[in-house]
Amino acid sequence: MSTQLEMKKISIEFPGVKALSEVDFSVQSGTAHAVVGANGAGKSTLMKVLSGAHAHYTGEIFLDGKKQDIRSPKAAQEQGIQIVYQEVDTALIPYLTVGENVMLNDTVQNMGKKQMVHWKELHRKATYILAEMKIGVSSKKLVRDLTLAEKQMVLIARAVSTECKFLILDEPTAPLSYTETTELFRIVNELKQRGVGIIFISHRLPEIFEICEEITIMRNGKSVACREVADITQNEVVEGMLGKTMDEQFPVVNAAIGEVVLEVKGLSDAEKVKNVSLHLKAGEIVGLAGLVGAGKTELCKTLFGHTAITTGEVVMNGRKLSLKTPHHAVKSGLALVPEERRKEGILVQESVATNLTAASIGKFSKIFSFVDRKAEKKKAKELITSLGIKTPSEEAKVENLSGGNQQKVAIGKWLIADADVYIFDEPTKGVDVGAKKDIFELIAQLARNGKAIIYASSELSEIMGITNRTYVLYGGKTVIELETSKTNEEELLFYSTGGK
Amino acid sequence: MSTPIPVLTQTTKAKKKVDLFDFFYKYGTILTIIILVGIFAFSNPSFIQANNLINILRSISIVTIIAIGITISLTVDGFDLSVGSVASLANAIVISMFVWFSQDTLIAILAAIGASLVVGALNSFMIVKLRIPDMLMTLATMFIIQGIALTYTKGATVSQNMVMPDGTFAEGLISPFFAKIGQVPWIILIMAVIVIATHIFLTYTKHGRYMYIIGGNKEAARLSGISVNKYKVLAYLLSALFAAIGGIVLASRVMTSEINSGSPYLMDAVAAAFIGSSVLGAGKPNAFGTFIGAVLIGILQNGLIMMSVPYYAMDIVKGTVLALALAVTYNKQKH
Amino acid sequence: MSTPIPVLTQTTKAKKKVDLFDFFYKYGTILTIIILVGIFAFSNPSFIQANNLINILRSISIVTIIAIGITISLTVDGFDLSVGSVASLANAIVISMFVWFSQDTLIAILAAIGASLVVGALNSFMIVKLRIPDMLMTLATMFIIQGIALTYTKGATVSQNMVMPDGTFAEGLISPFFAKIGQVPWIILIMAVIVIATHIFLTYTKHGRYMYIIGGNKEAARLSGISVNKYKVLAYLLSALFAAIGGIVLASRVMTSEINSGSPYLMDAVAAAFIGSSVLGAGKPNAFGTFIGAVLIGILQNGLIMMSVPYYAMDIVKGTVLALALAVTYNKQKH
Amino acid sequence: QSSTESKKDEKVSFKNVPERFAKGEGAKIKVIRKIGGDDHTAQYLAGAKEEGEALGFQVDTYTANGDTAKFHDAIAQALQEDYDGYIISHGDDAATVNDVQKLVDAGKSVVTFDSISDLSKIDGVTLTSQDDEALATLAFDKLIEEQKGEAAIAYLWVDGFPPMVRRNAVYQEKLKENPGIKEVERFGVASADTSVQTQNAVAAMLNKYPKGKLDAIFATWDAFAIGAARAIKEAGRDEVKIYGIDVSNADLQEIQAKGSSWSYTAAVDPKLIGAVNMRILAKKLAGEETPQTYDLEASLISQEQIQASKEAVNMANLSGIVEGWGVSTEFEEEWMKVLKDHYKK
Ligand SMILES: Nc1ncnc2c1ncn2[C@@H]1O[C@H](COP(=O)(O)OP(=O)(O)OP(=O)(O)O)[C@@H](O)[C@H]1O
Ligand SMILES: Nc1ncnc2c1ncn2[C@@H]1O[C@H](COP(=O)(O)OP(=O)(O)OP(=O)(O)O)[C@@H](O)[C@H]1O
Ligand SMILES: [Mg+2]
Ligand SMILES: [Mg+2]
Repeated sequence: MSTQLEMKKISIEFPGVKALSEVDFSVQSGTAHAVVGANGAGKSTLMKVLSGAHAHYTGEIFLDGKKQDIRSPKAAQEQGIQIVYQEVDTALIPYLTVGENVMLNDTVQNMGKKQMVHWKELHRKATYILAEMKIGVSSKKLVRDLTLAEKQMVLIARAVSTECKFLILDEPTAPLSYTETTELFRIVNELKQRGVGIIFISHRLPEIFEICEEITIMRNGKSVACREVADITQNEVVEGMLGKTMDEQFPVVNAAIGEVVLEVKGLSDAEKVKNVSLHLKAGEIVGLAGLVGAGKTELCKTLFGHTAITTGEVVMNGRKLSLKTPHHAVKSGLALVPEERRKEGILVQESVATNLTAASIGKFSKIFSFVDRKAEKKKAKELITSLGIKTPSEEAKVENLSGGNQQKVAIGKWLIADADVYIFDEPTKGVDVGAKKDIFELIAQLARNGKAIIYASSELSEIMGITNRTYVLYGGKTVIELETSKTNEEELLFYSTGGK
Repeated sequence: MSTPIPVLTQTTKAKKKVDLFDFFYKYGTILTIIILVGIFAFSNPSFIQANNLINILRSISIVTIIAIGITISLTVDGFDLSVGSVASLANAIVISMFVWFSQDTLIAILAAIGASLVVGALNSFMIVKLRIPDMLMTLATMFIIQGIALTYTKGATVSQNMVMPDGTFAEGLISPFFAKIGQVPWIILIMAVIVIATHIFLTYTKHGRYMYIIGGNKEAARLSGISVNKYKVLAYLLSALFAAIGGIVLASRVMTSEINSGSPYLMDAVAAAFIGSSVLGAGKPNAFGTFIGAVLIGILQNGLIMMSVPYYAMDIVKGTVLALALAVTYNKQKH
Repeated sequence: MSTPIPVLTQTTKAKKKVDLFDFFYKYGTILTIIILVGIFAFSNPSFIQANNLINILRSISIVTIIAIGITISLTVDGFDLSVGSVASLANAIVISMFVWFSQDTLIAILAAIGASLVVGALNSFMIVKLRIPDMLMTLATMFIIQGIALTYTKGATVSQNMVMPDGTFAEGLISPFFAKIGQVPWIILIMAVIVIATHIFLTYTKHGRYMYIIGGNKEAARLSGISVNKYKVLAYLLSALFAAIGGIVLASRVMTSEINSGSPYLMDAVAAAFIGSSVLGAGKPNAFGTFIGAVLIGILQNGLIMMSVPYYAMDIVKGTVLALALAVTYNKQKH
Repeated sequence: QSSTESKKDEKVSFKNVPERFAKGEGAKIKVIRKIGGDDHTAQYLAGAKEEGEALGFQVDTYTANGDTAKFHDAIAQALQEDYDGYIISHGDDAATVNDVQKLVDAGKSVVTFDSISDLSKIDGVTLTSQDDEALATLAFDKLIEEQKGEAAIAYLWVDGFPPMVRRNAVYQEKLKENPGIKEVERFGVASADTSVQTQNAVAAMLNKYPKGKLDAIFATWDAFAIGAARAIKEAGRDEVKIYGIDVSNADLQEIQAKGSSWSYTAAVDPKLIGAVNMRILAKKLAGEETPQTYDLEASLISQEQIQASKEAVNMANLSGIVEGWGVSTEFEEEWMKVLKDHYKK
């Protein structure tokens, strides 16, 4: 018994943007259907329409040929359509427990006339679901104490906790690394077996070829192609997304390697980072590889003065740095593009221009700290063009940009700041292949200008593609240092998973 | 692929430190209360006599009832500043029903509650439908209701045998049954019932949980199919209801209706609800915590009077203890 | 990246609708002011005489100055509830410096400002270092400072020739120069300078920009290398400073120090700052908006007296106009 | 401070001192006042405390700052604490009767000031009050006299407080008797910044009524009067005269200032009220006869008298200017003087 979900001629607009125009889309139960497209192509918007989050669209939605009027999340859920949103924080209640968050939809929809919450039962069920999906998080823990990856898993657990016929996963793998991704795919395959239709959005094209049967390619709010995955190549997908062909993703860096700029000696923090030593030369891109939870983010933040150093020291150009706060770090010439952009990287309520100059407003200030707004605006416009940030204007609020474009803004603000050492923590998360290429090119350009770069990522292919050298982190320690040209993904994975 | 996702593995040392912070965060307020009781009892043993404890409970009952209303508005991430004036209004209505219109207890109480629910409905309509921020809207309502209460009583105190504008005397009497409400043990029982009922409502019923979900993340609540607006309305109605009950109990206690009688309760009630948010590490507004917050304030008030602290220095001590309780509670996780 | 950005393709109709909402959002408060002025002037032409306009400006000046302080605390996502009591304290200190200690104007003013800055430092220390939530901390400080001000004056009004506790007279005189501060035009000029300076500071300097960034996302601000703590401290110091100036101007206006003289300004100042957040669609606290908010309140207050509205009904009108202004401002983008 | 030893030594000199105090034993007194935050309160409490301490009593004071329930809480609590006597001020609501009944039932002595008249039903309690009728009459009669029975006046008054209600009754009566006096405007709020609010309000009024349209202001409370006086000064309209009730240091300063339009104010010395209340309570403790009610006499203070003074006038030296002000030997028994001498350091 296979069910078909169809969306016909879906259009929607927001003030200033026509996000979708006459998009057709369909998916079969028991299969996985990929939706790809550049940042801002309208993937998330289309899925929000399907899940009832936007009521003001035009077009029709059919389930098995029967027209459904889906204008509210409730209506969608009644039809068995569940979604895991791209921005996990928008869907979680931080001060409640994991159990409550997992069972949220179940509580809302399946309580019926029952008035009282049965706490034991709730946690028992949640624990069961978590265990079944092999997610090692206690049901009693508060969600605000979870890592991003754990939060993502909680949301997936929530989606499958109720009767679910179609499950939309909007970039679920972005915060996940190898192991969790594999784990997620196991769950996806299991759900497919059970007859659930999966709609899968991702910027990591290989994943799509791994688990999806069909693919819809979107561009500029339109659906440009719908094909069997078996009949299409990665290059064709990229061409469809960008409307042009794309050659090699990683640039040839070709930077002159100079003196040692940064030296980290026996660095530890109170919790995660243990006795890390590394060094960094001008013009060099050094990778930090490791699985989720290996301590990459913690290490980056410790280097940036966000987390207190307990032992060890950081020496830059022969001078020992005092890294009491990020402010000191920035003064010393460090820059960090943090991992959780929404929480740490951008100011959602502010304009693109304000965001771009946030870290370097001093550069635009004249006598008495007055800000030269003309210069600021000009620089912002320059960056918007050079980074290809898709925004109506430099005055638009960052809140309304698509995820990938928000990430570009978060990176953009450091380009003005002109630091000596750049730390990138998963900078390509949620970024489309085209933009990814732009980001890599940016990083390469920084290296060519003699900057030293730390590149933390759990995407081993990126580590392989962009870095000169790599340290592998495991359990908060650097387990090995590798020349990128003399290693391969297998070796990186071997050390990342604790091999010796 | 059956290994669970690696989770945080902290060293035992860090854990202990965290636990100590955790302990203070959870028990800071309660600890403060215990220390205060100790100090006061030491300096004057009559402080912990049953009679005085009853005094304290009686003195906090109205604040607690009103603070419970604020707590409920806080659970949906709202904030009802109008509770003080609603209490004034309820006080004026209930007394005037007896004194001016010679109504019986039931009608007097129902009239007061009815009027307050209208205020709650107005608040929630403006907040939900016109999307006016909660604090702003209830600030406006606070002025309006204060004015209405004043206009209703023409700015005069309403009491038995009062002189009416036409020179005659008000003839109605306040029923002796009504007078009981404001007396021990009833006043304390009413408070206890409200605290316990609200605690159960918020913690164990789905409605209470929905409210917390809305308060934690409105967007997530909406996307889960919870009718956010319905529960916001409910929250403001309940908040107005409890403010009304507070006003009625006050009316019974003082047997008159003075102008703006409810407004002094706003500050204390807000403080109780805020302090309460951290009690037992809840991290969110909750009925039991609010009660504890009110107890802290009540003990301070009583103990300071008992220690004959000059009235003008009382605020210093009250503020300092509040600050200490906060410092103990929040001084954690400094990295 | 050569694909063109999707351009604006809206139907004109939708555009008009949006624009109308936008218009109200931006100009709602100002529109309300214009309508009010129209109504008042129509009912009594003397309302728009220069004299009365000066009256209005004079009457809002203290509220505005204090509200500017609150506005600054709001920009860093803080909230300073202690401004009222700081104003009381500054009032008490400045008058007592003259009356009790026969100091000159400069020393009197510096003493008041110095003491207020200590309060600001205390607030920011507790908030920044001990991580106590702003509202809670300043609530506690509010009580403490109120108590300190009361204790300092022993709960009495400080005035020239007052009787001292030892039975002697206070001999100091308030300098005639100081008395000027609270008189037209100086009182209005001081307000204007403060509003304009703060507006420039917040809008055009990098420090102001940093404060808004901190208010927008503290974590992102920190990771952008902004010293969040430094700016929070600055904000609370400025907020205390303006509260002190408000208290000093008040002192000069009334030439005495009454008990808790500053506390009534809290509510109106909060209202002004909140209303101000939406003026001209700023969407965030700003000095110019705060001034407009204070003007709205001042016009209401003055116009209602002119129309001989009974004082007890004044709050109704005040609240209703506030609600209307809010409704016009926020009733937008309902989809 | 005299130690217990020396007190015992002096016991002989305590001739004619009532037995209750003859052993050198003082008393614990609690003064509880409902309203607060104004100078009247400060002066009243200071008066009671000073007098009590002079008599060798321990005096604790409390004000509920207008919060009725807190006021009752404080009385209930004070009962637990074993004071010998209580002074209750401004207990103007019905529940005060119950409270005081409980105090009396527990065998305590109670004196009240400006409280609900039903208290007179309780035996042994003395009700004192300032004579509000007299205050209003003194001030308003002066207004009628000076304005020659023809005036457009603004009335500054607020409802809701018993003294205000009593003052208003006199005003309404007089208004009826004098048809030439026209009330053209009224205003009044009771808040923490009454004087400033009044100042702003009167400023608006003066604008509404240009020269010749407003002759005088009758202010039933000094907080109104001082606000009005400042507004008039700011507007330079000193032809508008103010007739007020109550007085404080700040008021005297205002009245004495050159060009002030505050012509008269009727008042009772609040400090004296506190002292007299304390004396009555002492008499009760001593087991002496006390009256059921007592009204403190009102005086009329004129600007002329005050401006005539060469030195700055305040509450302490006012007695040298206004006859009968601030001094009263009412209820001051010989034995009290003995006690005062004894406890004087
Ligand atoms: N609520 C909104 N208000 C205004 N514009 C919006 C809103 N939501 C989406 N948009 C706009 O619609 C377009 C499509 O955004 P959408 O989030 O669907 O992109 P996406 O394909 O999911 O991109 P990404 O890969 O970066 O997540 C973008 O230009 C975005 O700015
Ligand atoms: N804000 C936080 N709250 C609680 N625990 C945290 C927080 N940040 C990090 N951790 C803990 O520290 C561990 C290391 O996290 P970190 O983010 O440094 O790993 P990572 O290697 O960067 O992985 P990722 O790929 O997720 O970035 C995590 O497993 C998590 O348990
Ligand atoms: Mg998206
Ligand atoms: Mg990370």
